[in-house]
Amino acid sequence: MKRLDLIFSERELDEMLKCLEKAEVPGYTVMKHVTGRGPERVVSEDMEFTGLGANAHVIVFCQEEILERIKNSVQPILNYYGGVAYISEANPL
Amino acid sequence: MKRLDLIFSERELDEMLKCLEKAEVPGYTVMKHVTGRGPERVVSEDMEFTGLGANAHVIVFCQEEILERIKNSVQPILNYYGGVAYISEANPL
Amino acid sequence: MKRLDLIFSERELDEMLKCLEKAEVPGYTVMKHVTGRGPERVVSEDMEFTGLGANAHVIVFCQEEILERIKNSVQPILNYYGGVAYISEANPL
Amino acid sequence: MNTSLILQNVLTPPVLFFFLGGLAVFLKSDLEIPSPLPKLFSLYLLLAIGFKGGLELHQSGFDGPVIPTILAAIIMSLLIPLICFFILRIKLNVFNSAAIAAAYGSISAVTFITAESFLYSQNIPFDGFMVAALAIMESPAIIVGLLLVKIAAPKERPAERVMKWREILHESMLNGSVYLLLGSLLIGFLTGAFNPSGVEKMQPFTGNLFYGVECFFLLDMGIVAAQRLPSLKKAGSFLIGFAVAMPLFNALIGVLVARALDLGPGNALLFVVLCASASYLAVPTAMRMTVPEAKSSYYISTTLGLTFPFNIVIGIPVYMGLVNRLIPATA
Amino acid sequence: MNTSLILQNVLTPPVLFFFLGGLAVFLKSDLEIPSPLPKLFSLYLLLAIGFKGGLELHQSGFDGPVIPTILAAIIMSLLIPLICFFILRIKLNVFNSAAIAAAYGSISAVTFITAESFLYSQNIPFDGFMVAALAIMESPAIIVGLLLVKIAAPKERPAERVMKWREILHESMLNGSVYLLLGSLLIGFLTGAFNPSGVEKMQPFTGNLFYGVECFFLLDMGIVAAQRLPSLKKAGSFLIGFAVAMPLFNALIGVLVARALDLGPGNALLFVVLCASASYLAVPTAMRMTVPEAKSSYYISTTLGLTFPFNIVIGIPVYMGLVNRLIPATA
Amino acid sequence: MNTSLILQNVLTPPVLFFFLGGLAVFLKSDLEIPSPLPKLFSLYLLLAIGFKGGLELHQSGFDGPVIPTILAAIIMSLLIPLICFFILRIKLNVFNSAAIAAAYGSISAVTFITAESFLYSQNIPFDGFMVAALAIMESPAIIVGLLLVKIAAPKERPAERVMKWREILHESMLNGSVYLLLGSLLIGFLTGAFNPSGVEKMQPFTGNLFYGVECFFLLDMGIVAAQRLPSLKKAGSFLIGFAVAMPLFNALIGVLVARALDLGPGNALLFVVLCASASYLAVPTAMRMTVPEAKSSYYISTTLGLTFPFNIVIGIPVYMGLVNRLIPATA
Ligand SMILES: Nc1ncnc2c1ncn2[C@@H]1O[C@H](COP(=O)(O)O)[C@@H](O)[C@H]1O
Ligand SMILES: Nc1ncnc2c1ncn2[C@@H]1O[C@H](COP(=O)(O)O)[C@@H](O)[C@H]1O
Ligand SMILES: Nc1ncnc2c1ncn2[C@@H]1O[C@H](COP(=O)(O)O)[C@@H](O)[C@H]1O
Ligand code: NA
Ligand code: NA
Ligand code: NA
Repeated sequence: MKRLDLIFSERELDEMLKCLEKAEVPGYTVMKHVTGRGPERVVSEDMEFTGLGANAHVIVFCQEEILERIKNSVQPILNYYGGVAYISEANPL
Repeated sequence: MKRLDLIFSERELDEMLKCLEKAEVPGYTVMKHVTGRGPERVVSEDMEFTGLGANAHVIVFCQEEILERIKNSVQPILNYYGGVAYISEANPL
Repeated sequence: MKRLDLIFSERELDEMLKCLEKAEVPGYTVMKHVTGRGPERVVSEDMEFTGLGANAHVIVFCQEEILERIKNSVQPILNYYGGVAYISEANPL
Repeated sequence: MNTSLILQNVLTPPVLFFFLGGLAVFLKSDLEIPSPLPKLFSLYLLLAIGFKGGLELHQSGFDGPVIPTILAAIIMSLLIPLICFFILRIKLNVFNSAAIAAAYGSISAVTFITAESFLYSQNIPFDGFMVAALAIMESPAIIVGLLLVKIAAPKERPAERVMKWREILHESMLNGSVYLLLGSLLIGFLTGAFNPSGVEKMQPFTGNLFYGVECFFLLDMGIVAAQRLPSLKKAGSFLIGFAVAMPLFNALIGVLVARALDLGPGNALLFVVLCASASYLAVPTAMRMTVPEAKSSYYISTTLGLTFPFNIVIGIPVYMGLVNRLIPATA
Repeated sequence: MNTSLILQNVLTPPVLFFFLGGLAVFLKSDLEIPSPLPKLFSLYLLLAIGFKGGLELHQSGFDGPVIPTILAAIIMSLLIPLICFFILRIKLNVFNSAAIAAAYGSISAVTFITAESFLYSQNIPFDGFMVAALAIMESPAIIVGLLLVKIAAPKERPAERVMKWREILHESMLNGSVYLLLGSLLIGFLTGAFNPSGVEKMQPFTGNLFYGVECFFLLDMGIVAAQRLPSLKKAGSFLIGFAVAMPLFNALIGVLVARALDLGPGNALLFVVLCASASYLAVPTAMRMTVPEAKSSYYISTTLGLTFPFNIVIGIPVYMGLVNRLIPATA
Repeated sequence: MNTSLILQNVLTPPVLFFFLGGLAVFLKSDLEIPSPLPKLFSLYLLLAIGFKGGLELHQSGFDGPVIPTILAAIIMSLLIPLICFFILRIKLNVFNSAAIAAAYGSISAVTFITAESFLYSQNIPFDGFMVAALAIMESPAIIVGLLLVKIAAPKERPAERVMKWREILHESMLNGSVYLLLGSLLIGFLTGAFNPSGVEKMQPFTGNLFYGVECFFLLDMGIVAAQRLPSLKKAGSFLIGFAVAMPLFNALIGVLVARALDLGPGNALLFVVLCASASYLAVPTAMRMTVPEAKSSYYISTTLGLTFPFNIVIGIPVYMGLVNRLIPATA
């Protein structure tokens, strides 16, 4: 099985989760209030109160074939708003 | 070495950590206030105040042989209360 | 590509990020308010208010060659203050 | 008459802020009160209700209607879950039925507070000892719920999950919100008895601030309740009907008991609200731990998504109408 | 005379706490107000400003200068972004220009509050209805900003990103902070009209506590503003100049409009502050969602890193001096 | 007599809430005050103590006992760590000894507040300038602790870790809680001097609310302290003994100095409490950064797990008894 790590701005979280649901992932895990730096932006904790929010880190454990579907819908969001997506191997305990 | 990711309800955290300690893990890392969706439940941030809590995400880096011990004690908890556990490869920097 | 997971006390976060920047990582993600147990210390949430803080979990996705540079600067900090660093495989979605 | 009472209730700040929160969800505003701020308000409200209740319990003493009312409250919180359980069993399994039954036998502190605010705005007096009834109704309902599971579903559970008395008592008495409420009640009582200067110094915090924090919390509760509605729809029409009809039925029993107890209209309304309200703090937490077989979305979406808003907005003035009709105002 | 006003402004608790926060960053103290505590203060301040404003709007009614002032405020929040846009286009692309322009057309509630505190300490009266102007100036500027993007940059955007009216209105009216402010204003108004006892019971929370929370929040704002300074330096001297000169220019237009409206010195100062201040809550959030092409560090570091401190510390007393000179005190 | 004082102290809301928190841990209740809410209370208390202290310092001026008391406080916070260090070296290494010594030389603001509340409830007057002593005792103890490491352990540290004066001063003066306390003290002083209307408007926040927030925070401190007890057991009987005997010893020195300073009983108690209490905010943070070789569980479990509860519950009334015996009430 695969593990997908998505990191992007919290403000796109709802849209992103809809993509995941459409791709019929078996489940997902969300960590909010995440900060970081990417090629374009620095996201820092002290700005959260403005509503700009922080990043979200979403983890999905799923079969490889689902990844294809996710890729098609998630990639445009990441390209437009920024954020990263990485895949690694993972197996159930 | 191996990396184990456990995701389950915060309310089982103490029980889970006891299992890990019994299996003599060298250490663990806990992220609370995690939300998500599994096959059965949606866990959302706005319900945290009720005391139902959110999920916890626990990471353990350990030798493969420890995983066997963890499996035996952790699996029943996950089966009964829900939650997921995945293993991947990881090596010290 | 590689994924690096760094876990250490929040109080060393600035120093650590400076090391990463020096090593010219393409980006990083920070999760604060993380707790855990290592060989030496238990870090628990209820002590955060004292200013001792919790742990930080930093994730870096980068090319292997950058890891070498990170290692040299990060290792001494981890040795002195505690904390762990693990590498695994990861590929862009 | 009732519609005028409903309007008077709706036009108070707490209910208006509740609407503002709910509306935010329907309009898809990104208004959000991030965790753990709602917990702060919730802890504050429990601490303040308990403390004030303890003070007033000290002032009123245990004479007159105090002991009978509290006893009646305990009986109601044992009885209501049983009734609910048998109704729910028509459609649901033992686990779900027991969990929801326990929630409806227990109480909602915020509904209680809102009823108090309503009485204030109507200039109807009531007694502080009613908070003792509030504090004491949480645990028995949990115990009944867990006993129902223990008795009715022993074979459906794996051996290691057989419920122990110790666990039942622990979950029912030491649940965070029950514990804080009871503890603050006791501290209020002791402070009233031994440290009058402390009473005065607590007043700006537990007294003056209360109404505003209540409004703020109800803003959040509006958001939370509205977000539960979709899963309520999934739960089906049986549970939707239950979540409205049951409070009304419980209120009716409540008002008859209040009449038998000879309570004044203010205390009677509070008693009725205790019967009619359902718990979304102590009971769900306890059930999640001890009856994980029950679907949490069932007991959360009914209590929080429908019964709570119903009571806050329509229930309280309707129950007041009921009290006015059935209880002579001279009591 | 202005230096004495500046000194009097600087020696009030809100401004002193703002300095304390900024200094903490420069001295590298580890003082920190962790998230989501600043959000708590920010939500509280919006709720309380709105509620108080609604109350006072109910008291004052819609006679006299109320409607003209609000209309003038709307016009200013449509006009200022246009002026800003054309100035910014000298150096910046459409997206960045539109986003920054929208921020300067909109308002900063905390700057407004600080101006109110300043008026209090100077014993200069002002009217509650100015809060309505505050609440109403947020949305138009956002709409203008988004329209500018829609008109000026249609070809630079991928097809699926063409902006729809629905989206523009949603972002401008239902943004969390705009929504809470407007909603609380309405609730304050309704409470004033229908529930006088509720007014009194809200006072300790929305009234008495206000000044202290303002100070606490400004402590955090000092930290946040100082942390934005490095990225302001990166943004270059054009934006640095803009962040100081634009508020002064907008204040000048504002004072002339206030004079035309025949506002008293208190209301005039508040009107000027609305024109001169720039938004760092509603607008950046809306822009982040709808114009992700704009660099957020640009509109954040200018509004929060420079214009906000400038207004809080020097702007308010300078504008007061301007008002005193241009508006006869008998108005 | 002392037992009656202890009882009177125990039956005040702050101490009762502290017990409630501790008991929650022993009974395994799931009551929890999630992070960062305790930080909110802690920041609030520091800000409010500082502000009020600054105000009263402005009123009292620097005449009479003010300067001598502050000087004596500084001397105590230099002396006590030295005594502690030599006692601790019997069993512990240089790093642990220095870190614990610094903690006991420094102060606990919440213990100080609880002592003030105790004096209030006993109707014993005291002066606001004691807060200045409180604020000023944090840094010297940290400096002594770091100097002890610098002097006593230069060879045990890697070359790049040799401590620099700059670092020592930074950690001792710019630590978040020290900085906020000193800063608020200064702001209080300036506000008292230049902005009397600001004083009045801060009062509901920094004054009236204080006692309630103190109680809420002590509820959390009860939980935190009780959770430290297991690691205290691991730390061994030497440290357990130290955590009770040292405060008593320091109190004894303190009362003699207070007598020499001719302080009244109220001020004397506060002075003694400053000597007897140990820091769990500023010092642990500073030590974690600069002396990571010291085991944090040692300095945390002693100060927070034992010395703090001991002082809050038993210490304060015992010290009061001591003061009453050794200092003539006419002072
Ligand atoms: N190489 C990376 N490793 C880890 N996290 C990253 C990396 N690049 C970007 N991120 C995360 O993705 C977020 C969005 O990046 P951006 O593409 O700059 O909008 C950043 O704030 C980081 O949290
Ligand atoms: N496939 C998955 N990928 C990532 N997280 C998951 C997945 N399935 C479940 N989870 C997490 O595990 C939690 C508990 O799942 P459940 O088994 O539904 O109780 C969920 O709330 C998610 O956070
Ligand atoms: N084997 C491990 N697996 C996961 N996390 C660990 C492990 N060892 C240490 N940690 C994390 O690293 C932090 C610092 O460890 P320490 O080396 O004890 O200072 C701990 O608090 C844990 O969060
Ligand atoms: Na009930
Ligand atoms: Na403006
Ligand atoms: Na001391």
